[in-house]
Amino acid sequence: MSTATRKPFYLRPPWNILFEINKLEKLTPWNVNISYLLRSFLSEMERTGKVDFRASGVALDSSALIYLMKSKLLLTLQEPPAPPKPPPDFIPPPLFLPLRHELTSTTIEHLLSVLDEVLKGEKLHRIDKVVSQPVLPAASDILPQFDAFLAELDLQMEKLYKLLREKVKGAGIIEFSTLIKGIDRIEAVNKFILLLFLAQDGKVSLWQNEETEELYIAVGKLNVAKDERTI
Amino acid sequence: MQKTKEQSDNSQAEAKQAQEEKIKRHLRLLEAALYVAGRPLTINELCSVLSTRSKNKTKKYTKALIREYSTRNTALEILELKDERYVLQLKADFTPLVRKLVNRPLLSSGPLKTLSYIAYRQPISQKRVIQARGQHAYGHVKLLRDMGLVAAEHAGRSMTLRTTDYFADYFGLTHDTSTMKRELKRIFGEAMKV
Amino acid sequence: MQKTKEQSDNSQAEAKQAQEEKIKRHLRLLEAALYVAGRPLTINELCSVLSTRSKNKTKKYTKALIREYSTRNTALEILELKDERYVLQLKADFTPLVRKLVNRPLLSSGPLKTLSYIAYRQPISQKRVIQARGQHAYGHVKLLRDMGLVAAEHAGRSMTLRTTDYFADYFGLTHDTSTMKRELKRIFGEAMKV
Repeated sequence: MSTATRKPFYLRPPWNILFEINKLEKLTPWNVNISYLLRSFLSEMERTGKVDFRASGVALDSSALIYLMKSKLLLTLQEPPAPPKPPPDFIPPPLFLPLRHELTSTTIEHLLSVLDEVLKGEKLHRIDKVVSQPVLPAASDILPQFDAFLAELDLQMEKLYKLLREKVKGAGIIEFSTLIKGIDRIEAVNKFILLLFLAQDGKVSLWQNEETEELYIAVGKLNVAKDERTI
Repeated sequence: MQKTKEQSDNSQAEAKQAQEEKIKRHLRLLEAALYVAGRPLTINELCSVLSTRSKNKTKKYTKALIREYSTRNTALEILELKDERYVLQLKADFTPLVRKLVNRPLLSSGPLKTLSYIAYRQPISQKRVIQARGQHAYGHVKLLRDMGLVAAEHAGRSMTLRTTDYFADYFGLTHDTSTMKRELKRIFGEAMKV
Repeated sequence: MQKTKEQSDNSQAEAKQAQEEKIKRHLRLLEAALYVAGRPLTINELCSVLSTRSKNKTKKYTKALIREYSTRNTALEILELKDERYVLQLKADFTPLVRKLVNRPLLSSGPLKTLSYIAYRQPISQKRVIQARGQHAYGHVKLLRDMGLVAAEHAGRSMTLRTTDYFADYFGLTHDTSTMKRELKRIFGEAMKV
């Protein structure tokens, strides 16, 4: 090892205490002999002839810090001892209540008179009433008459079925994504619901690839592989 | 021979005395139970006071106590009710004479309101009681259960509340819940008309 | 002459019987009053039950009733308290045997200790009670106030606690605080010896 890279002497014990502040904090200050450390530090510096004023400054600063720590400890020692805790107050034994029968004055009339108040209050609080009110307008308000609605549904199903039969010619199946290409979201949802109705009627078969999540549509019943899921 | 007879007489007398002491003690225990309860006690409750499983034995003792009370000149009486229940109470003709001394309500206003609500809507979930009566009703329900006026049944995470037989006895209502609710509604309806 | 004597004997016997009936009726009225009240009654309250102004007469009757109870083999007792007050209650040795039948929130040992402490040191700040009994004593104080055994007085931000007249009645103590504290010291002294 070359002289240039060798550690300066003061980074070795015992002087390293003065240069490693984090170690200093862990020490009991009374275990550090500042006078010895500083004298030996100076004599070592003289002996080697390498005078380093920065090192001397740090040593001085650390010594002052250790000195301060010692003083603080001394002051703590000088603080008057905590007054002895007063003896705990006398806690008498529990008083056990004598058992006595006692008639009480509450009658059924009292119960009924408060019931009136409670039931009035209940009307203000009752959440179940609020919940039981329909959140959406009644079906009749948003849907056409039921029969008309069903007729319209049949018509739409028929249209879609026709379209599917045209589209699956040749390949036999069609992807849902192809079916809804270029149409808006509402229309796509509409088509999907109609597909479910068609599937329920057995006019189409649906299954989905679990990985790609693509939905396949086949016209008529179809035997599908076991690892694919039909709807 | 003489001595043996004497010994036998002595031990018989001792056994008889012990038996009498036991009877007296049982009568006093039943009296103590009926007095502090201040409500009708079932034969099972009285059995547990005497630490016995024999309903017949307990009934015998209770009937002896009833006789004791009826022969004694006293303002109190012990009655046998339906369903093998027994109650110690003031004889009815004394009630009007001492009624003015009764001034402590059974419950303060808050818990009484919660009780009336439970009685009227029972069986009712604790959740609905809290919705109608507010958060403080948790404390009321606890008090009403501690007092034996309301019983709770756990069903999963929810709790169903209903009034007890003690409640019915206290207010002079029938024990059957649905009849009681009809009674309450009828009395309540009449009270509202006034 | 003969007839007159007979008549006189008859009327004397009748008068005697009427007198006896009256005594019995008075004893039963006092018993009824003490039974329904469930708290010590003052001599004035008992006078009003007998519809008399004579305290002496009422005292005589009450003492006769006390004697009747003490000679009878019963689980109940009538005690004479300070300040001419009288109470009917269960004999203490029956308490543990029938405690479970009481349909009233009875205090458990923790709140009872806090109550003893407040009674012993009253008037006392809530802060000191908490220091001596720990944080859980906040709940005890609330319970004791709810039960009407302890009253609180606000003085700025602190709260002074003392026992109520109801407390004194419950334990058969005098209403005057300093006398009551002396009574309590005696009671506690005896309890500590055991």
